[in-house]
Amino acid sequence: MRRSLPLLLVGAFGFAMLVQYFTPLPAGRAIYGRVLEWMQVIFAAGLVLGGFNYARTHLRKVGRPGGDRVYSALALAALILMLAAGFMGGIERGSLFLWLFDNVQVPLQQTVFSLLAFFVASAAFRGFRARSVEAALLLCVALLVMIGRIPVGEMMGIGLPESARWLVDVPAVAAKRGILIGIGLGSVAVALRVMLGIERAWLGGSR
Amino acid sequence: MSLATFDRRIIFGVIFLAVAAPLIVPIGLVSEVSPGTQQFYDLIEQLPEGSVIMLSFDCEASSWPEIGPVADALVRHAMRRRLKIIGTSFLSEGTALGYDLLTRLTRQTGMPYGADWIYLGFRPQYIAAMLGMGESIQTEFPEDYTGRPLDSLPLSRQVRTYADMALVVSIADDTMPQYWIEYAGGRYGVKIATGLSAVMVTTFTPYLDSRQLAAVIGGLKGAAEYERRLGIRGSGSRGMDAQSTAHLAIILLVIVGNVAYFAGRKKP
Amino acid sequence: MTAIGIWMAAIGTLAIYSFLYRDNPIYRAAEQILVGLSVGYLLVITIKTTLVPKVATPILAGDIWGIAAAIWVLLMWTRILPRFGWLARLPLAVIVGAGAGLSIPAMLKARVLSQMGAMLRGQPGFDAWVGALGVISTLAYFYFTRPQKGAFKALARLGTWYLMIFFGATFGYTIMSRLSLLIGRTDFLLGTWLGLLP
Amino acid sequence: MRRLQILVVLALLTLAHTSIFAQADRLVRVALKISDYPFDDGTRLSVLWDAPEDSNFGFVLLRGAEGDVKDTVLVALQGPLDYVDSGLPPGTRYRYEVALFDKGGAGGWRIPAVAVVAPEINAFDRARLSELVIIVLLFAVILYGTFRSKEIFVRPIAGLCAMEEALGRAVEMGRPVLFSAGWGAQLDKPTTMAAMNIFGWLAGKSAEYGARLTFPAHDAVIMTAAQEAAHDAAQQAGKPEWYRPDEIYYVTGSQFGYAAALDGVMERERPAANLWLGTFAAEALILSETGNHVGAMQIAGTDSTIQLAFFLVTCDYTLIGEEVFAASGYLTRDRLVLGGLWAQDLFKVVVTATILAGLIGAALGWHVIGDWLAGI
Repeated sequence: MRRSLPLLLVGAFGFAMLVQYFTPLPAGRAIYGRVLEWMQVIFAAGLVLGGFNYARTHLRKVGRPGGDRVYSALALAALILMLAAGFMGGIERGSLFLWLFDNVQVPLQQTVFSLLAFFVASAAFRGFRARSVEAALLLCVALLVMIGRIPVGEMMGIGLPESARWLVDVPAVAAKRGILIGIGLGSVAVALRVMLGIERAWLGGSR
Repeated sequence: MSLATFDRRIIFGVIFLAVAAPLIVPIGLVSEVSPGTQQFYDLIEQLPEGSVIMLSFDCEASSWPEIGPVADALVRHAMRRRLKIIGTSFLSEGTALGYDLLTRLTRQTGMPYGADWIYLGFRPQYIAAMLGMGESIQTEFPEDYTGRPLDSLPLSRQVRTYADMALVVSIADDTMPQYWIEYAGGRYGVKIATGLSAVMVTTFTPYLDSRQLAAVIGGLKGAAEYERRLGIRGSGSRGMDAQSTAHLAIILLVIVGNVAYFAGRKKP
Repeated sequence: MTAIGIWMAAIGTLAIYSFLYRDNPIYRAAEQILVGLSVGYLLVITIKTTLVPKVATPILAGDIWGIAAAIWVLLMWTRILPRFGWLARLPLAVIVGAGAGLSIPAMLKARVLSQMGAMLRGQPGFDAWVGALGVISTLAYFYFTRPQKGAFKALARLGTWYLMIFFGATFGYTIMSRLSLLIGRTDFLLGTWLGLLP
Repeated sequence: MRRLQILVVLALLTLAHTSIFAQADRLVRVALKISDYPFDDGTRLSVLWDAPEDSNFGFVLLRGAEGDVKDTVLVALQGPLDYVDSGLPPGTRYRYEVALFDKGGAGGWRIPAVAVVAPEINAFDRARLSELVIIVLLFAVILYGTFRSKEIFVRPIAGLCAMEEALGRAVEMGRPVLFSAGWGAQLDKPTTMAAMNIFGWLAGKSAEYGARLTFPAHDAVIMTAAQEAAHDAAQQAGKPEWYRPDEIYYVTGSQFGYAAALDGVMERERPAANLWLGTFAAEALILSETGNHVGAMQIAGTDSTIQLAFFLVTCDYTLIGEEVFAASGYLTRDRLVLGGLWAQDLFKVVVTATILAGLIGAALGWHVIGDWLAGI
């Protein structure tokens, strides 16, 4: 029951969605529309569940002694502040919700990712090594693309942007296409095994 | 001073200077318009006045400094061409960013909400939502971002499915355009274009070549090129000096690092 | 309000950048606040723009399908109850199953057939042959159930070179992206906050 | 000015609507037949038209919704024609008419409503026939691959062979091997699962060689799974005393916090080798750069394109994308994974053959394969 019913549902919904792709009958379309609707709702419910778990984890940590409780308290405070702003105020332009988003969440998020620019720089000096023919090729292409995509490269007038563009448009596309075709075929295989209930990792635990 | 004892905080300082210096003292480098950006420009230019385009803000806040300027330039172009805009988003943070951008720019030109543009808001399960809009936008989004019933907005009465749209543009920093191609494009045949962060450019070039994407514009450089084509100077153009010096700095660091590495290896 | 916002953003930015010196409590605090805000933001947007119009509004309007949707939501939330947690697998099965069924024709068309079709458009020129060789040699590299020997090994090796060009190009573009983000933040700190920029 | 006196006589015959245009001394017999286009989504009607080619007249096919006076000109008719009228809303009834013009382009004699038909929705859409056939064939091969009993050969993967070398190096130097499955995902992601399979094998080998293997995890579930795998592997290797649960521990769920913590581990312990296998995001660069800095041998494997680019220039060996799964199948001999590999390899051969045939054909002016693919 606990395993067979979910597996039955997976198969039923999987094949229903596959079959409706090939049939234009109104009944198929109606089922299709309803299932899409449910996927939305279930996914949203899952996100809410994730938020609940997040809050629960930090609540527990706050209750426990140790240095980390301060951070958990901060995380909870931020969460509650945002929830209150969103549900008690509004989400329109000019609301506290968007103000917090624009002036705290967005800049922090952007700054975290801009840290990577610094790490790229230090890795460029200490880590990026042409230790084999392949790695050397990779680095040369990377440097060519970097100089070909800035105004300085365009001003040099020795065809750097054009060469970089050709590398991206022809050989790089070919390799990516090979990867895509491989992954595409692999995904079909995985999807079929999921629908047949052979692949059960999503149920939790092993096969 | 050997590489093994080298403090990386010195490199951090170098790269910060390489970015900050040309911002304080601009060099005024100008971008050439690459064929890809021109293709995107032509695509928008060819749409008849009054056509409806969908702008989907499929990005996180973290990459907004890079693709915000792309979105900004595209919206300005669309407004100049008097296109109607339907905004939506499949990543939560993109929702507020897109809403903010559209309200700000449409206020400047007095483009009325409801008649000339609407904002649908966020859907978490993007595949279902993309497919759902191919059947009926009104069913997929019964209410707009601020909770108004969609049927009360004139533009939504005019647009029922993708068939009523000239183009979908996904502003993305990750693989979301792939789902647009696979689901909205593959099944409903809507024309799709994308404004990408530079990271994703190589991922999507095959789709441009196979015409599953109508046009691609990439990163801050793409924004600078688009701004130049539009004849404006925005944050894309302003960033090009710093982008150039920073690239040169990185290239130099890679070369020096490798020379030191190989020189060090030859010695016993 | 705008000035306060700029100051808050600036302080947050510097707190995150303090990580560059070393991992420290200020950075950790800023990071936790960021995650807390992000989760709150996601919850508000999800509930207000999806769950309310798709579940609550239909129920209030007396739509029977609203109740069906609500049942799925409640089943999903049984996850928090130890004894009935397994019930959450039912809605999960809907997503996983329907997702698999929908993905098969979509992936086949977009990733395989259209990509193959793109290589066979019109009269093949130089680029088309270079491209085809790349696709075939890349596929050969990812061919596992045959020993890599002789000509096949050479083909697979050629595949790695194509892959390196692709990864190299991606590498270049990625560095470009990261630097653009740093430009954005520096522009904020020096310009919007300190007003040093022209 | 018209030289010809024209008399239009219309005759309706049973199903096919045959019209006779009589012109002075001769009669022109034409037929128009409208029917539902079979096996479609109800947006098409099939129009069959028959008329002699040497007619002195031009004909034009017109369409209008039933009860509507407005007409759409569809196509100019010359001789027999097999036409598919598409893009119609299902279930709407349409009348089709033919208008007759003389050679000078003047005139316009209309045959009144010759056919009223509505397009029907059918159970199968033949536009998708090719896709259906391909999917059925794919399914058959995948299932055959999964359930066939023959042993499946998998070629050795360079990065995997290097892992034994890494363990040997660790024993020699008396330093640990550091493993990480990345910060990027939970246990349910296939890449993470494959990485855990490889970790289990590594634990067995480490127990055998007596090497120290340490794994700081970003997630409690992954940590538990890794502990179980290491415990089982030590038992199987006959060295249960090798397993120490405190070598596999939880660090933090924060991305950069995790990277910083691992940086600390590397600076302190100076591992002989670092193994970065699993789902990585931006932390990959920070980790592999520090690993490089402390002089560790590094082996990486992931399916993220961006992180692969960084791993390839900072690590000694890198498993690229599908290689991670193949390595896991190679080690665990899992029938599902191996059967999948076998089926996918067969597809790759078919894809290669199709591309080659299509290209050579196209070079010779034979575009059948390209046109077929473009039409899907």
